[in-house]
Amino acid sequence: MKDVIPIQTNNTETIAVSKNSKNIYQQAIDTFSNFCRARSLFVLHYCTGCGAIELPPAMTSRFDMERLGIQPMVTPRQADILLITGYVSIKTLKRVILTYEQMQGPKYVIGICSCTVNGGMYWQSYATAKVLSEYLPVDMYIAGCMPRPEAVLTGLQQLMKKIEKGEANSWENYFKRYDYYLGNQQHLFGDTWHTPTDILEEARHYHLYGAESTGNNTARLIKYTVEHDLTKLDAPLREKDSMTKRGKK
Amino acid sequence: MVWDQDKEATKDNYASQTIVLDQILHELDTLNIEQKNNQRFRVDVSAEALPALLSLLKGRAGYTQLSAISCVDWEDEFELVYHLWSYETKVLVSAHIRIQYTPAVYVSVYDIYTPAGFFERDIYEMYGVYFEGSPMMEKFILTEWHGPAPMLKSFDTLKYVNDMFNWQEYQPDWLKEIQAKGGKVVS
Amino acid sequence: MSVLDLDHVFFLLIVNIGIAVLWGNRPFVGKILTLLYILEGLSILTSYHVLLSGAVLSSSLTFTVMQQTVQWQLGVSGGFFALITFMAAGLATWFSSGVWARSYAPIRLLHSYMALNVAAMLLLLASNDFLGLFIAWELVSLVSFLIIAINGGRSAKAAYSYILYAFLGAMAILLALIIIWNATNSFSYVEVRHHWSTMSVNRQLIVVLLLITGFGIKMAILPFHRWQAPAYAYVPAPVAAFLGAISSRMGLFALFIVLLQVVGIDVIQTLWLPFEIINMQTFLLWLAALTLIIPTFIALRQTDARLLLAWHGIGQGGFMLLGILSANALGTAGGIMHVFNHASYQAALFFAVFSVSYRTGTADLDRLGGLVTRMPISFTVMLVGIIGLAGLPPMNGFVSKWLIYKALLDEGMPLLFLAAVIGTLGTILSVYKLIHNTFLGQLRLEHENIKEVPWSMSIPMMILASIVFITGYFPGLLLESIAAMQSTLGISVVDYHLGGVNTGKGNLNMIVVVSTMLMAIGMGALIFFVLGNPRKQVTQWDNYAGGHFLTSDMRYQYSHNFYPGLMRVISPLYRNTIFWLESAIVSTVQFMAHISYALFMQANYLLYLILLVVISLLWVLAV
Amino acid sequence: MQDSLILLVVLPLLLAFLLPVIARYLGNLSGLTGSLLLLFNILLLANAWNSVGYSPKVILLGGFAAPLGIVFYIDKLNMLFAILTTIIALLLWPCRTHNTDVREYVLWLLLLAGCYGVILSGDLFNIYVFYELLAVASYGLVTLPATGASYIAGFRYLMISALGSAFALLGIALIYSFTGSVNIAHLAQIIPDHLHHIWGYSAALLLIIGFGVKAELFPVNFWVAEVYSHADKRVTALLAGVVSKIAVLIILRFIILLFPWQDIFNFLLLLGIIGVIVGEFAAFYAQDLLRLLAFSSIAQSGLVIIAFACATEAGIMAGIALAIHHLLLKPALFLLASHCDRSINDLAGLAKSSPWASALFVILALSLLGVPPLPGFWAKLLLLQSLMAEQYLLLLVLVLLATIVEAAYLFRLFMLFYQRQEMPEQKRITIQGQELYPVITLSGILLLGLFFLPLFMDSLREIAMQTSNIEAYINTVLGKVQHIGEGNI
Amino acid sequence: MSGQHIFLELILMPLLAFMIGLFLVLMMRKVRARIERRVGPPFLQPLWDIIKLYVKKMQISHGVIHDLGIIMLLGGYITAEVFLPVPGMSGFTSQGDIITLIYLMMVPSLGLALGVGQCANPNGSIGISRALTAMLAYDIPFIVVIAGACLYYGTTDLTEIIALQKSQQWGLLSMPILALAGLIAIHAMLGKEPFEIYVAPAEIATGPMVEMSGKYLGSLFVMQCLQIYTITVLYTSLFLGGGYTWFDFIPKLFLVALLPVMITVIFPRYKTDDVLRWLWKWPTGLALLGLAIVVLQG
Repeated sequence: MKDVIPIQTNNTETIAVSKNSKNIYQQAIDTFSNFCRARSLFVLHYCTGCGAIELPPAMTSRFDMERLGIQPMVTPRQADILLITGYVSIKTLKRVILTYEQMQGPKYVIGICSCTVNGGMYWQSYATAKVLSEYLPVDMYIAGCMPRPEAVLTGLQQLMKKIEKGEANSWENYFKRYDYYLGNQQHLFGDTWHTPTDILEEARHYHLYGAESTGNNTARLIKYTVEHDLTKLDAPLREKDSMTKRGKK
Repeated sequence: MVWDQDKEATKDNYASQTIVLDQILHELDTLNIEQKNNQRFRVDVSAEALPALLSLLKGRAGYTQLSAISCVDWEDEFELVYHLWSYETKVLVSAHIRIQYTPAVYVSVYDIYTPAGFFERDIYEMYGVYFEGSPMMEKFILTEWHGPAPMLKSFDTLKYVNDMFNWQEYQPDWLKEIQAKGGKVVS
Repeated sequence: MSVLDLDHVFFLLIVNIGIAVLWGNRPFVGKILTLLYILEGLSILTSYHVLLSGAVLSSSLTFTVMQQTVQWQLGVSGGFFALITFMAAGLATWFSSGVWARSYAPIRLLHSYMALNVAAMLLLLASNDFLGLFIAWELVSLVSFLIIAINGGRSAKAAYSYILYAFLGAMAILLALIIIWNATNSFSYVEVRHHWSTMSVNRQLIVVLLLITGFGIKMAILPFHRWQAPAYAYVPAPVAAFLGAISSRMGLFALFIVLLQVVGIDVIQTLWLPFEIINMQTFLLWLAALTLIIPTFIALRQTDARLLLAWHGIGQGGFMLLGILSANALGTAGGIMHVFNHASYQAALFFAVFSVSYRTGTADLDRLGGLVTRMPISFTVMLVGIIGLAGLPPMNGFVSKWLIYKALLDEGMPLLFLAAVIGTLGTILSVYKLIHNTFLGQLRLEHENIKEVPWSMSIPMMILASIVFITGYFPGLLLESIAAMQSTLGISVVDYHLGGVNTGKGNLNMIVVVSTMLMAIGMGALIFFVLGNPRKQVTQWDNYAGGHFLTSDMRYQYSHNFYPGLMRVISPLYRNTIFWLESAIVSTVQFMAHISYALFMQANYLLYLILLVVISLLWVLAV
Repeated sequence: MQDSLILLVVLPLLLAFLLPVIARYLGNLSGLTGSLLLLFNILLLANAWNSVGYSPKVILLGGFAAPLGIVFYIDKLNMLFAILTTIIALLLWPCRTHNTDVREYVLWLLLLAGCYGVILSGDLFNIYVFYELLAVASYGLVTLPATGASYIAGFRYLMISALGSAFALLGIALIYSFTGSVNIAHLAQIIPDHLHHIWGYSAALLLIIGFGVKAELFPVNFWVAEVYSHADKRVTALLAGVVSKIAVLIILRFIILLFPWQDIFNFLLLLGIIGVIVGEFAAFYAQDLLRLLAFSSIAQSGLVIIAFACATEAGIMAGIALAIHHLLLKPALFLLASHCDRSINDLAGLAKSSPWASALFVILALSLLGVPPLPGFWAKLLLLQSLMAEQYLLLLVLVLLATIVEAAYLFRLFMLFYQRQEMPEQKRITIQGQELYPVITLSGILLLGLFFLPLFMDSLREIAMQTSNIEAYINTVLGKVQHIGEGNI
Repeated sequence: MSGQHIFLELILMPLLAFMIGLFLVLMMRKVRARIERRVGPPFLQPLWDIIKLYVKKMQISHGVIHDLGIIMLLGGYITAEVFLPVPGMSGFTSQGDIITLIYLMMVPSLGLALGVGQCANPNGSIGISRALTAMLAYDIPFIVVIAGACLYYGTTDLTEIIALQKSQQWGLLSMPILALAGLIAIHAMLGKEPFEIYVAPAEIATGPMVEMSGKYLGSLFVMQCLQIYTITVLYTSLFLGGGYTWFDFIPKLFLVALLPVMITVIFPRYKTDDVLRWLWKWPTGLALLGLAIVVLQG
């Protein structure tokens, strides 16, 4: 078990929700739902890099994730955990962000392999994103240049403990501090970068609209959306080139 | 024994082929040939004569496959290496040419060898060498990259990475315990 | 209300025709005609209790020729069908009286032909002897030829092939009439039934076969079904709904009266086809079962919504015949009830399809999609319609299908039960393709600002949809008149109650079934909306596409060739043999015509004449 | 008073000869004299009708007794046909006001005289004489338009009917050589039992084929299509309507009175059904409207022949009904089609340019087809009933199939008439009002007949009964020898 | 049948169905795991999955018809539960017979089809077209089996069928071939492995469930439980003599559910046309043979 290096990311300090603000029934429901959330996790392993090969052995007879209540799922809609395994190139990061936004909260991101921690082996490559947590709120890092299945399972079990305690709500940060994330994304992909899911409107809908949700980055995006009238049905057609070739700084 | 007998067959037709190869190579005056071993030839040819050589090799000497085009950045000029392979003689001919650094432009051999289109595109993306006449001269891999050609020596990736990305502190709990006991990470 | 007899209805019909012909293209005339139709329907409804007790609405329209008194009077079965006709005609005219009329040039022709059609059909429903039946039958075929050919071009061709089939049928019926006349020298049903046994067995067989051919053509029974689909598909909306709902059921009414009342189902059971292969009833049942299956699976392949529905009309006609001929109280009740049910949801479906084509300009399933957000009313009507057509519980289609299935099982015909179920499954598959390709899936760019059809077109649709649901909820409303019909025809009567049917072996109470469904859906909604967290609606671009950014130039919709697996397995079965048969007959006729024309155009006719004379003289001398 | 009926034949002959003289004085109005004469004929027939009411009468020409003298036999059937002939002739009378040709009127009158003579005479040779008069008059009329086509048609008609007349004469000669008499009543006593051998058959065949030419019987009706499409439309109407029915009447007389043998009936049935089928199919293929109508009239007369061929009372009744229906209907159709002598496809959109004409055409064609409420249906119903009574199932089926083919080409016509697009300007056909009057009267008679249908049916049954009892015929002609002048009614 | 008694049964029957369904699904997953030499999910895993899905904070819907489809789905099966004969509770079994039940089981699939249609995802539409094709495939042998059974018992009312089986012998013993064909048809009806063409995760991203997230997916899991329960109860009441008491009823259900699972785990997935060809050849043949025997026995 030596090489299990679960690390605590720094920029995911959640704004601690004081426990006693809600009434007793609310608390009971929350604890029970966290209890269930911990026990049943659906994993979407987005095989971005080489770490994905560690997951099949985690699911089959030797390590058997199912006994922890974890099932592999095919589409982001049905998944709770997004496993980013291995280096994330800029092109793949766009798809990863789109997939992340298509997932339903409470959702968790686990960065397996050290490439997601600090760039790993490809640290000095111009094409890879070095720190995943700048673009997505990452719950758990499992370092190792391909951690063994035991490491993955331990990491998952630790995440389950966090969920049970109700602390694993870094997904809310994506809404609450959307400006920070958008800024980093625009830094990479250019100012007109956006995905079909309207994060701000969803933040308002789920009452996760914090102070930091909007800032100058989102302002630029909103101005762009209004200017190009993206609500119309044929917007994606007009945006066809801009989506893939975005990124002029 | 079958294997040897097969070897015998290739030996004598190898001989006849090399004769044809020699005749061709001697036809073009502005190139010098260097035989690496009995299956590798290195040919240095002038940039203008390359298409002629390629069509000759393809037409008469049975070099049906252009395996790859590689590019070397000598900072003052580019060197393009065309690796040609013949299935009969099993001999690899790599034709080396030198083209000027700026403007990094050369003629495409797409009409002789169609696979050249892919190799030329990669070189165009990675080194910025533009091949006229090739139908595939647009970004394919580095669609998100808008900076200079990344493989050039003039491009300093480390500097780009440092100012483009930032790093995160790597303070795992277990490392704290070891440091408490006096250990440290050997960098 | 005093008991209105048939003369009042005939008078109203004549007034109807008059108004339609004279002021057909005035804007308000559509509404007046609808009111008239509804008035006629009500007039029959008011005197309906008289009909239920077995009495008859008599009319003064009688004449005697060749010692035959031809008299027109409306029995309960005629009344039931008349109600359906007036419902279909009223709603069709209502549909065509509003904004739609301005978009359709020959509106005067449409109104007058519709009025003529209703009058002819009522004449047919009211006839109660063979001569009156035949006269009305010819009128109905002529008038429906007119209404089918209203759009010219494709529908004119379809109308021409229809009138040829209709004349084939008419001649078959006329031959049967003549044979009956020869045996019983009277045309009235009672006389014929009385003297029926005097005919020799194979003469009886010929008569029954001829009658089935004659009336079957109008009902599009299998060998004669090729004319109906294009005829009912390429006509304007109200005509398609009217024809689809009731026109081909006239053949069923005539067959129902002739086979069950005059010939009697027991006679049909005893009749054996030549060489004792199969008795007549089983032969007809299997013909009906094939008429159910083959058109339904042809409908499955159609890409034009109107053609799909028209082919389904043929299929469901087979289903009704299956019910009527099952010689079982439940079966006949199911068969007749299916006439009403099919009329209601077929008309609703045609209206829905045409309202889509009114707004988007096309009914081609490959060029539609995602209209549910823009045309919700048409969607709900089509949803109710397809549930009815597929025969699923809350709607009335299920009740009649249940009755027929139960009858087939009780009569011990499991293979027919299987054939019926295969037909229904085929229907479910093709109706889902219909609603999926038109309303569900990705909305097309050009349909972005499509609006719902105006009220004058959506109200009739909604009325029909509610009729489908209500008669599904309380089938007793229909079963009451069906039981009365069965008693007048002298066949075994179904014991019914408002909710459904109580047989000893497995009964159906639709009130319980549908209310449990509503309660269960309520519970489902409760679980779904209360327990789960509030939901958020997303646009059609926010969709899983394997990480690909959806752009609208590459259409992200699956609608063409909707059942590839099934089609690969069953496509060798589509050999359209009937099509080849039909074109073979046509070419023989043309060939013979050419020969006989050439015969007359002979140049040296005299030579042949003299030759003829010489030969005949030789023959005379030789003898 | 019935002796005055002889005037029916005499007056037209007299006027025919006087007409050239009258024409010099009256000029164009000479045509009117013809119509006046016809009016007088109608009056003559009208009062004769009720007098002959119950039992048939005989007129002895020149006072000679039956077997030798020439006899005119008057019964309901003959009177009916005579009246109808006069009515049709009156309606079709070519009363033009300008460029009249006196020869046309003369020929018309001769034709009429021939018709009356044939209908009324009870003597074999006498029938032949009037038949010849009829034939000659029709040759003249057919070739009147003086176009190349009408000459050819006329020539073909001449050749065939000449052949036919030769046959008829040979038949009469045969009979005369065997029986020594030409009076039908007298023959009716002798032939049925004595001549029931090969010679009798051949005589019968010869006579039927001979008189079949005008009756459009199958093998000898090759002239019909050409003549009807190229002759003047009024003449065609007369020929198709009246003359063919009179010829069929003669054949009816023969098979009832002279040759009541089953073989002859079968022969006639065969020819009739072939005529029907070939007529219908040819009409289906016909390219222009007039030929189409010609072939359909072949088919219709085939039907009449079939009806008469099953020589029961019901058969005769059906035959008469069909004959009357066709007699009234076909002239109307021919008049309507008088302007449409070009190919069918050019008629597309006729309804737009002449709506009334095409509407009338459709109604009359539907009645021809036998669509129920119209009179055609009742006639066909009678035919089918009579065929069924004789158990001729195959014939029944063939007749019905022929009707389907008939429906095919008629509805093809209707679709062409009511097509959406207008007829091109220069080929526009508009049928003016005044030509429509005869058509309107004819269709009026037909449609009014509907309302008196029961009455009409009963009177038809009486006529059929009267024609079918042979004894009445024989003893009226032979039994009470009664001279002209005594006039004991 | 007093009013409250009925109301109690209306609530109790679906609840019971759901619970038994949960354990049936658990049994399936446990057996699958054991055969794959894995530990298998904890005891109440299906329940946790459903609750987790229901309490997910973000619920994505594609429109009213998407929700209506899911509600119709739940409603359809809850109605079917009330008409199923269960020991001790009669519910409305007397008001509707086996044909009504077959059609009630089609309503949820239509509801699901509508919901998925509204999601506007071609993976879903392909899944639904395959599901309907599979329905056409397995319904033919199933209908022949039902026709044979009803013909043999002479009635289509389930309670009477159970009473008959109690007095005489089980359907399984009197019509073995029909029972076997029925079992294969049920296996296909459950949509498990060899016939799982419409939830083909590798090809069409779980077909109809591609856009189902949160409580929509939870409702689909609930439907799966109810579906397994309904089908197994239908089979037991037709061939295994229904339940005399709960103690012998539930083992029968588990036995009936167990056999298909055994086969499921071993088999890969058929292509769509192979499903059609196979189901129309072997189970239909068997069923027709059984039907012939029943008819000949008279």
